[in-house]
This record gives sequence, structure tokens and C-alpha cells, in this order.
Amino acid sequence: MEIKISIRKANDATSVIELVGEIDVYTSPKVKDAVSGLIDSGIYNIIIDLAQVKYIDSTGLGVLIGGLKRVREHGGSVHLICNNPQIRKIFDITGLVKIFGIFDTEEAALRALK
Amino acid sequence: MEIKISIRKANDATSVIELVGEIDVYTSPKVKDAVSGLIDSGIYNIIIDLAQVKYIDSTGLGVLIGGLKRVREHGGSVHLICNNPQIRKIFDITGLVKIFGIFDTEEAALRALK
Amino acid sequence: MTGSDSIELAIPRRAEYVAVARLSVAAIAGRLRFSIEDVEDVKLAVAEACTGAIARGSQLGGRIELLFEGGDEALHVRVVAFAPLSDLQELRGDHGQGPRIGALGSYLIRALMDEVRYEKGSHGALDLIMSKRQQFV
Amino acid sequence: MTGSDSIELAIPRRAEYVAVARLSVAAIAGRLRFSIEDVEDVKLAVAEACTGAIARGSQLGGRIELLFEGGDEALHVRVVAFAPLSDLQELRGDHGQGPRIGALGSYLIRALMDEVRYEKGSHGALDLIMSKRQQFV
Ligand SMILES: Nc1ncnc2c1ncn2[C@@H]1O[C@H](COP(=O)(O)OP(=O)(O)O)[C@@H](O)[C@H]1O
Ligand SMILES: Nc1ncnc2c1ncn2[C@@H]1O[C@H](COP(=O)(O)OP(=O)(O)O)[C@@H](O)[C@H]1O
Repeated sequence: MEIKISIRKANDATSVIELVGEIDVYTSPKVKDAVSGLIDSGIYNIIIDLAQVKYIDSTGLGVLIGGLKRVREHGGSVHLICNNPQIRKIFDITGLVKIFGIFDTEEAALRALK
Repeated sequence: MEIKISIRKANDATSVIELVGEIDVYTSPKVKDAVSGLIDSGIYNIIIDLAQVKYIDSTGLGVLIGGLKRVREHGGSVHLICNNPQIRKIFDITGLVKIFGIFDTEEAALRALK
Repeated sequence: MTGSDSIELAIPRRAEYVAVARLSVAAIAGRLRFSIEDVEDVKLAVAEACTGAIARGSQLGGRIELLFEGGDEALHVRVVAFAPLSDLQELRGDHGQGPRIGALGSYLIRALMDEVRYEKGSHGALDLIMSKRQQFV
Repeated sequence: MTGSDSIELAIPRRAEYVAVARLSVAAIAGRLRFSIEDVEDVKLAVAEACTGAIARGSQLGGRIELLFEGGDEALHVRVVAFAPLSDLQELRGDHGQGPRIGALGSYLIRALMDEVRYEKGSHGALDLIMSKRQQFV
């Protein structure tokens, strides 16, 4: 019932936020802080690694959407790493699969940025 | 919240009951039926494999104790396979560690029967 | 579960307790032998309902009360005092003016459950009632 | 959790619902940041209390009511109408005659929790009250 957040650079222009745990109304403010902090520091290409996220709710989706809106103002992008079928289903149901790039691996997400 | 039970012969005199799941007041009657059935069929050396059991309560312990009492009348034994620290703790707390043989592997349990 | 088999859960109307509701309903749906996928659906729908009750119901008292009932091959969940009566039109999709609260959450509840409705409850507030039918494969 | 942060759970007094109580209390203890080992302890103790309530309380109504309260660095659990009043002596360890019901279960509850007591509750039955202190490592 917690979330672990770690951030690292993939290259000069791109950072990866790795999330481990569950993203819900209690934990999503922490995710929002991490995303906002990165954007405030001038990083507009963000890969969010959801591979170890077992649960995401509408507040978590809202944080991802909010981040995407902000980076787009700078010509940036938010790509997601996700191969959990239950999580992918949530992106399908909400139609968010059409606005995010969703990839199985970090390599695929990085390739799509080039 | 379910229990899966499978029974197989280890040798002519010994059978292994493999349990997967949780043993509580709801599922322990099924375990009891399996143990009783084996004893009724004349098997008095029983290895109960708890390696994939994540939870056991007093009713589950009661079934193991009941089985042990019955096989002892025939000079038999009940050996347990268990390396989950939480489950071992329950056997420690209740003192049952002194009446059952508890082993890390099936090989060790079988060797102890010789 | 039959009529007398209902389960009640009351938690503080606060974000940190939504996980308790989520895990409790997962256990209930599991007990009813819902498939793993359906358990996940019900879990998310109940969590979204609690999240909505937190956002909408700050003036409705400090607790969220959930009633679960199984039977006729479905799980029925009532969220007591989910929202003030004045939210009814907006919740029914008749937007009116002003921003919509938690539109994504409401959308997910409707997508994940088989039936969703609102009813005037005993406390002069709206209850949210939702049902998930069991799939037999 | 403070006073107003209590959680209530009512389940049918039947074996198949003990798992629901177990998973709910695990979520509650987790939320209170109990260690994984302490969560397991509380989970088993609450399950044993429900199992005891099923064995002892068949005449005490069809439901088991559990009240959880966190605070002063401990989780307090009250099992309402755990047993009939006539069980008090035996529960306190004064065996009397006759066989003891669920001695192993009571023993585990005492071993796993920091405090266990019985109290005459509002329904003319015994409530079981147990507490687990939080370990700070
Ligand atoms: N399918 C979608 N595609 C794009 N944006 C969306 C989609 N669904 C919701 N949004 C946007 O995501 C944000 C958060 O949604 P929601 O949780 O419904 O709102 P709120 O924060 O008001 O509760 C809003 O800005 C909304 O416009
Ligand atoms: N530490 C122990 N060592 C040996 N036998 C035990 C121990 N604890 C309990 N037993 C036996 O295990 C059986 C089941 O225990 P328990 O669950 O307390 O009884 P009940 O079935 O009456 O509720 C009883 O026969 C009891 O005598």
C-alpha cells in the first residue's frame, strides 16, 4: 500500500521515473510531486516505468495526464512502460492508450523518442 | 483463499500430501478429509508439504495433530516440510515444533523416516 | 451469500483508508469466486467510489459506509452517503455548468461494473449502488 | 488513526468469511505501518478470534462485528459478542470441567497480541478486546 519512486537519467534529454507499488488517491500526490519536480527542472522527455505497478486508479491516471499536458507545452512527451494486462486494460478502457505511448520495455520507449 | 491438495506416493510405505494455499477454519476440513482418507487406506507414514502454504491457523494445526495421533497408534509418523519463517514461528510458539519433524526439503523428511 | 450474508465496512472518509476498502472487497469478491479479472474490476470500482465519496462528501460526515451483498449471482455494493443530493444531476451525466469532479473515476465505475445507480439514502444524501454479475465460463 | 479513525467490519458468523476479516485487518495494520511480521501476527489473532466467535457464539446472532481503532502507537480490536457470558471463567483460564473449545486458538491470540481481555458488551455477551503495540525499530 505504498509507492516507491526513483528517478534516473536515461540520456541528457530524458529521465525515467520508476514506480513500484500501488498508485491510488493516497499515494498519487507523491507521484505528482516527482513528475512536477522533474518538469520544473527542465526535463520534458519523461519515461514512467509502471512495470512494477500492480494497481493504478483515476487519480494516478490524472497525474500522468497532467504531466503529459505540461511537457507537451515544451514539445516533450510522456512514455509509459507497462506490460501488466490489468493496468493496460485501464488505459484501454479510458482511451488513454491513444494519448500515451505505451511500451513493454525501456529500450522500446527510448527508441520511440528518437 | 483456497487450498489445493495433491497426494502422491514417495515409496511403498510413505505418501506425500502437498498443500498449496491457505489453511484456515474454512479450508481445514478439506485437509482433514485428505489426511483421514490416507490413514484409512493404511498409510501411516505421511509427509505433509507445507512449502507453498502461506497461512495456517489453529484449526489447521488441529488437523495435523489429529493426523499425528492416529498414525502413532500404528507406529507411524507425520513429517512436515516447511521453510516459511512465519509458519515455522507458529509451530515454535505453540510448542508443536517438538512433536512434529519439520524439514526444509522432502529429501530431508524422507531420510528422517529411514 | 444470501440476504443475511451481507458485509458492512465503515472507514474514515480519508485517502489513507481507501486501500482498506479495496483489499476488503477483493477478499469478498474472491470468496464469491469471481474471476481474478473481475475481482480487479470490483476492487478498482469500489476504490473509485471511495475516492469520489472523499471528494464529494466532505460535509457528509467523517465516515464512508459500504454495504456488500452477494446473491443472485452478483455482488451488490452500496456506498452510503456517497455525495450530497445536489450532485444528482451532474452524476447522472447532465453536466450543467461548472467543472465535473472525478469524471474519470465515475467513468471507470460505469465501465467496470454492470449496473450503477444513485438513490436517496436515509441520511438525506445520495447513496451509490453498483453491481457486478458473476461470469460463468 | 485517532478516535474518529475507527473502522468497523461486520461479517456473517461463518467460516467462509473469516478470510475477509483477515485480509481487512492486514490492510489496516499495514496502513498503520506495522512491520510485516506484526501484520501477520495481528492477522492470525483476528482470524482466531473470528474462529472462536463462530465456535462459541452460535446463539449470539448471525454476525461477527469487529471494531478497529488505532492510536497511542497500538491497534485495538474489539470482537463484539465473541462468546456467551457463561464462557468467562473458562476463557480466563479457570478450566472448570468439560472440554475446552479452541484452546489452541485462545493460546495463539494471547501469544501474538500484547493485551487480551474480555468485557461484558452491550448485547449481554462477552466482547473480546485485544491490542498490538507498534514496534519501532
Ligand atoms: N480519455 C482522456 N483523454 C484525455 N484527457 C483526459 C481523459 N480523461 C480525463 N482526462 C483529463 O484528465 C484530467 C483528470 O481527470 P479527472 O480525474 O476526471 O478530473 P478531476 O481531476 O476533475 O477529478 C482532466 O484534466 C481531464 O480533462
Ligand atoms: N502443544 C500441543 N502439543 C500437543 N497437542 C496439542 C498441543 N496443543 C493442542 N494440542 C491438541 O490439539 C488438538 C486440537 O487443539 P484445539 O484446537 O485447541 O482443540 P479444539 O479442537 O477442542 O478446539 C487437541 O486434541 C489438543 O489436545
